[in-house]
Amino acid sequence: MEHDHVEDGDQVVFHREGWSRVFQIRRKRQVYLDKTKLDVDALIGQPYGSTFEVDRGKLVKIEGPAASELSLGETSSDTGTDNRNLLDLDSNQKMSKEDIMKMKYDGITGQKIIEELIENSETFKMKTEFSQAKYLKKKKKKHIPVFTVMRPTPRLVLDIFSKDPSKICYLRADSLSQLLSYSNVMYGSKVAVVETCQGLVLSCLLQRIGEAGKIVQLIPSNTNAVCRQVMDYLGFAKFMENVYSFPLDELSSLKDDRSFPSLNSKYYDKIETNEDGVSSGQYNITVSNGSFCDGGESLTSNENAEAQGSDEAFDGESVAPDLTEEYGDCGNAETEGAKIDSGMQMEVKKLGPNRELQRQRREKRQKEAGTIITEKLDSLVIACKYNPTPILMQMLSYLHPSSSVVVYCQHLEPLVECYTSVKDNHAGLQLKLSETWFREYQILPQRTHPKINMSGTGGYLFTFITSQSNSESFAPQS
Amino acid sequence: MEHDHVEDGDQVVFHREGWSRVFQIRRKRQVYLDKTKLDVDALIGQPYGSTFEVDRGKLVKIEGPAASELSLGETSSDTGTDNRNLLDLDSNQKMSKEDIMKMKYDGITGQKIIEELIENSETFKMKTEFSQAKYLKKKKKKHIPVFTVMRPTPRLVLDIFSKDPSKICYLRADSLSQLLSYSNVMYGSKVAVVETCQGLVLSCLLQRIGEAGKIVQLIPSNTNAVCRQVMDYLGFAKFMENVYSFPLDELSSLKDDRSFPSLNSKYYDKIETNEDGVSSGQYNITVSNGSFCDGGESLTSNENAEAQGSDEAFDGESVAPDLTEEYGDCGNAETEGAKIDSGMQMEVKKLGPNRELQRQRREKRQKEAGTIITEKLDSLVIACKYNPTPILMQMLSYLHPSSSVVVYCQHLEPLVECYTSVKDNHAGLQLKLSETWFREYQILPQRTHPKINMSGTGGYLFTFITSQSNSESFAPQS
Amino acid sequence: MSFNANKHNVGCGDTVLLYVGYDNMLPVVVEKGKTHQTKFGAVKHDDLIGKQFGTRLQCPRGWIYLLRPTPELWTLSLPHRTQILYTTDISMVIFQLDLRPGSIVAEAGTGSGSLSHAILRTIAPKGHLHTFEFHKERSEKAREEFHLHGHAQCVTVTHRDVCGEGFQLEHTVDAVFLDLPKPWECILSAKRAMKKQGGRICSFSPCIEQVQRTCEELSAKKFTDIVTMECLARHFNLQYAKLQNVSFKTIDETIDPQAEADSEPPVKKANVTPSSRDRRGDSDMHHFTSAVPAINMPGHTGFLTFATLTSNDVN
Amino acid sequence: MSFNANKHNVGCGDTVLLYVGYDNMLPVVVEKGKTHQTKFGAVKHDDLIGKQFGTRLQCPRGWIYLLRPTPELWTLSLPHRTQILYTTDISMVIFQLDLRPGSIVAEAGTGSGSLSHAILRTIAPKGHLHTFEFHKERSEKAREEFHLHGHAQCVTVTHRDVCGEGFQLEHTVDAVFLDLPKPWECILSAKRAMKKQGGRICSFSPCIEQVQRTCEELSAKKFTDIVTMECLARHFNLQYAKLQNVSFKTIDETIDPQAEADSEPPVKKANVTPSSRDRRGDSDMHHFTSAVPAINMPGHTGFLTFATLTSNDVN
Repeated sequence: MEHDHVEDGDQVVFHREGWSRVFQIRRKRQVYLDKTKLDVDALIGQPYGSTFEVDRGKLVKIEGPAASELSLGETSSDTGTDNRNLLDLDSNQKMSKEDIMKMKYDGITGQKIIEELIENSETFKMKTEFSQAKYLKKKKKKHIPVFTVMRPTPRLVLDIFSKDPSKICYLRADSLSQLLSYSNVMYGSKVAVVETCQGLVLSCLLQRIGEAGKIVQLIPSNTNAVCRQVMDYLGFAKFMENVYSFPLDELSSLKDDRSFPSLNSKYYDKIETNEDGVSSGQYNITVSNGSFCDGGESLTSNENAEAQGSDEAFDGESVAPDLTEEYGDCGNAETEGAKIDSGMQMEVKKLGPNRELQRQRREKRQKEAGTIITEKLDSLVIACKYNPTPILMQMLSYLHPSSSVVVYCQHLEPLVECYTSVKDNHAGLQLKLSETWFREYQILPQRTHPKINMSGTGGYLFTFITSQSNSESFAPQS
Repeated sequence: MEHDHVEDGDQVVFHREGWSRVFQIRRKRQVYLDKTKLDVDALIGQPYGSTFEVDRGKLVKIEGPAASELSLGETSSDTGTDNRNLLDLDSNQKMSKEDIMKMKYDGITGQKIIEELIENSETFKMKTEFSQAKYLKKKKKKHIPVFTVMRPTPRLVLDIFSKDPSKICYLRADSLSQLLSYSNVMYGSKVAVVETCQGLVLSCLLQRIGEAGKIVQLIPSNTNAVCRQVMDYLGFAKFMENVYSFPLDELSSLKDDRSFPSLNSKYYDKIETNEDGVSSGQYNITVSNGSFCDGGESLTSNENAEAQGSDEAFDGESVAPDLTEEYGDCGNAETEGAKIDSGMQMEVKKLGPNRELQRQRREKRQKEAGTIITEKLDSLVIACKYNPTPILMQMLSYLHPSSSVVVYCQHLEPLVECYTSVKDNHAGLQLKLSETWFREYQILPQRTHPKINMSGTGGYLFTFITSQSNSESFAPQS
Repeated sequence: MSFNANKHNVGCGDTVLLYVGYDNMLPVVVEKGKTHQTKFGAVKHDDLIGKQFGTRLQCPRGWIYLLRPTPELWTLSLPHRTQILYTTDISMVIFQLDLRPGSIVAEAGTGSGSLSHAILRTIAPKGHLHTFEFHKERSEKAREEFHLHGHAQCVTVTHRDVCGEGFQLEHTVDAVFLDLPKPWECILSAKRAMKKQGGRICSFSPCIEQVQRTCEELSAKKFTDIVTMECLARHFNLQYAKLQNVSFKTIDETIDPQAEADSEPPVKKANVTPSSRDRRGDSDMHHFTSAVPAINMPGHTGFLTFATLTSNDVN
Repeated sequence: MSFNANKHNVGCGDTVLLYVGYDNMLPVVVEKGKTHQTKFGAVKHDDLIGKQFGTRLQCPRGWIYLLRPTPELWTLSLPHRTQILYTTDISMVIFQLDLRPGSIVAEAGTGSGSLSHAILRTIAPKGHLHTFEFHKERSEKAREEFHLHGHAQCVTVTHRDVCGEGFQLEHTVDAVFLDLPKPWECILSAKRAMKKQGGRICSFSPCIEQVQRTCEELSAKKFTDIVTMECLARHFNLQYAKLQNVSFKTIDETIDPQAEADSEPPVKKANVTPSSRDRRGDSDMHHFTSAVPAINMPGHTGFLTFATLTSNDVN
């Protein structure tokens, strides 16, 4: 099923270390990459794993050593012993910004530009080897846009949000990966999820249940929309029949047998056609840039934050515009000149023709979701901008005993509340409240050290195992 | 003033890596070290920095390489390549515990015991070099009680509490050192301190103000006693004239000019004799093992904790007895057979003869303390088991503008309150709330890595600079 | 079979965890007629059969819970045959290796099978784990365990030293995991094991020198995106904490002329206060719920190095 | 002189910090007749003279505060001539080197003087700092600064490469601090500089390979108690955070027969709810004060290696 070469319509990751962008590849399509308009036609038919350099809006395949290994000739062998004679002056570099811009405009390659920069630096040769390497790395990153074309995976997609982690509630690889572990979600699991992470958590869980499991995404009724952007990135449209939506508001109705007779979910599976994944598309349309948590600002600028209404808070923050530009063809940030054709947008069109049919389908899907819930779930995962405690406590009765529950939150305080509620209600075992220290290292000869910048927080996790509250006593042994 | 050799009456640190004990050295004295009774006579006249091995209750000076470098002969050159053929069995060691005990009783040195252990291990030679080194290190620590005799410093004294950090509110070297920095306490500073860290914070501050500064220790009236044990460890009795006590309860009285006329402190300095450090000795007598913060237990055993009255909480926790044994001659944990002669106890005796005179001195000292406070302070340091916010807010009016304030707490939550109060009252600038990640490394050839065990928390610091709340406007420039 | 998602009741031959307390679980294989001793008294296996996972059992001297084993709980309760990987690292490995149902994975060494169980959960039922262990007894124990836990179809346990003899796999796996003293010695063999489309590799090493040599070798063998990281779990304990509130006199009390007239020293007066207040119990206490980091935490487990082999660089 | 404890009012020649905002301070040397431009408008030096430190000044476009320089504030505002040490590391260095009033210290290199100021605060007025810098211009700038800040008596600034030429101090110091690319090259010279009673040494290095060589050399030169550590400050921002409360129907609402009769799809009904609730503003919000760790933090400054030279091992 998985092809080794990029095909028309594929979602493709442009990747270099710690940086990723996703684009859907279509013939004649142009995308924006780091403010450069780019023709992606050339990718079709190329094997995944190929490396490309951007050269005047064209993609040029690099054979041989990968981008990160690009050598810089003899220049770096000429080194000073230390920096004692260096003064920090702007005049050290004889080339001006204008010179560089002109070179780029003239189509000089980044490699060549860097060589020129070195040639025109008064101090480069006097710098220590260490300083030279640092200089080169900085310049390479700036002037040589090189990337490798990869098939999207959750790992690569996570990189996309590194510039604006608030979009995914500040989930980091370590917290997301532990969320997945502690949820114990596996092939065939029945899972309930509440997430406002652009569908990232949903997608990861979906990948793990395979075609045999079921996921019900619980959606607050008093929210306008949920975003599942990441589902598109990962090309998960085909799995949509395993994903259901259910309004949190209706949970209590499940306890009333009259309105929700216990349906045989298998019956519904048969009627359901493959395309009906669309039925939950209702929640798929509006992209929410909002970040409720971030409505809270540092105390210094607090008046500002308090003044915002909740609607405004939903409409996103100042960083959003920058970001959407980078997203290229994703969601509401369609690139100019490119045809509107993302998976999401197509669904909108499909929804149009027969509203009544869609409504019926939606209703049927929701009933099925209700059945999945009432027949009890194996796992519950919460990673959202809603207050988690009421949701958690509401959901506990729909979990098998010995099920796995994970609540992720950017803040510690709400999880303290969750912990206390579960503890006080004797609703779980192995309660764990934790955060993770995540650190990356630079491993280089004679220059090994932890990276200079690190993330101060990847959020907090509260995990536990559900338990039966009333014990079954059995006869002590004689 | 500082002698290079141990003298009768000196407070001396017995130190090895990460482990320290303080003893006062007196002729004919015996102390308990790791459950072994020990004659310390031999130390008198020895230079500081000397290393000793304990040999059947006697101290034997080691000349040449220091304890940590003790070589273990040829044994370690015989190594296996990996552990593939090792089974974890008790029978690998042919020597029994009884054999080892007998050797010790017979006065065999630790060095010899380890050699025997290696000889009798079936698996030692098959172990990798790495595993061998690990094994040796473990055995050395257990069987060779070697330590170096050092002059006490705050750094070494801190080690003493590593077994029971609750006694010093979980202060770690990193948090204590930052507390000292951010307090900006220096030669000649006037400082107010509230601490329940056995006098550790007080002592460190006292060391930094030299003979020119003044420290007022603020003492809650509804506490029975404060402990200044560490003052003795560091031999600070001679600096006592710079340390004042003042009851927090009386702070508000300072605002009433009638009861506290603004006295000229210099006048009082003249009358004050050198011995009058004793006047604050009242607070020096009772040693409090209590740890209020630890009255709070984990939720699991919470009923227990809640049941304790506050008096009980003050009387300390289960770990205290173990610890006091280690303290040797300090405070209430006097070793058996040793004469009761610590500095502290002597003060008690001096207090006896003329109670009225003492009372008068105390009153005078307290008046002076009041004057120091009303003439305004340069720094305020809080590191205690009391709720810090009310104390902090009460003290703000006694600080110069542009003074340094540090509040340390084992818990984050009380400092959030402090932060909010200071912010809301516009009482400070550069508000910083922080914790520190502190990590130690094993640096060994081919075996370099962060240490396997680390401290999860060293408490939290809130620091700021006081500011004038009403601005002086001045004419804008024309 | 009890690791399976669709299993909700205990059957004969199932591995169950008898939960005695936090982080304290006994793994038990249910067999007819057997009895197990716990600190709360004896548990008859016959009484467990047919019970729902999660059931609370009243034992003579306390409650225990019958838990379904998950790889995370298994990691906490498995018999240690070696140092093991814990869930924080395990999670990162699974995620960074891009594992999912259907993935083919090579692992060396098997050790106590802590990571293996998490890999198997993720790749089952159509994926496969080739796991290698140079210690014979350990490899046999692991094979037994995997069979008992219903993983027989998804795993091949091989007793072999991959450093000397290699994986002996030709372009069959999506990912390789190495937990070896000298991982650099089998990078080449790992590369050969990778599918033609390329894949991901991870090496776990406690010492930085091992990481340095491994990174050099990975780079020499054309692996890219070489990243080294460390992750440490920091657990919070919830405490009902209390701090003593100090007493401050109000101004009214302070200028009480009576006290002044008596020329009673302020200290004395202050000393009277505490006892009377203390008797009121906790009224002088500031109570709050505090999330306190555990005082002792693992400071280091190992460095995780990840790298990519792209289809370009497979040969 | 303004670093001094007993100085409370601004005088001519004093260095003051104009505090513009959090972590944003301008160091200014007060001179008669001069004017300084800030983002809130011009500040006349003449207006500063005689003012108390901590004074809030009303400028044309905002407030600024006149702060007394402390080594910590100086570290945040000093002119960078090199990478500098920050307060978390500095504090540890001072503490672990056992510094106190009267200590004699050797430091190489001086750099931007960030650590030097903290050392000088601690050892003044009777202690002494011998500080060495191989970069000529930097050593001159540092000397000027120390003089301006009233430290002239306590510090000797020498322009010299101690790696090549050594400290040239004979048994005079209590402690040595090294921040050099190749610290191992001057361990021997550092040892010679130590007092006969022995003392403490610290080396700060960013890379682990430097630490390894330094530790080896320290051990070879009979230093003991060699400990390597790292400390990182983690700052919390206080946020008035809010999380949306989701609505749950009460049972009464749910079984409302009217809604059932209409066979209105539940989804539709649900969609009506949010807008009406949103209009109520924050009533659906769960508010709390949250201490949130800064998203970006320094992940590494350097490794601090400390060791002891005992009197035994001086020669």
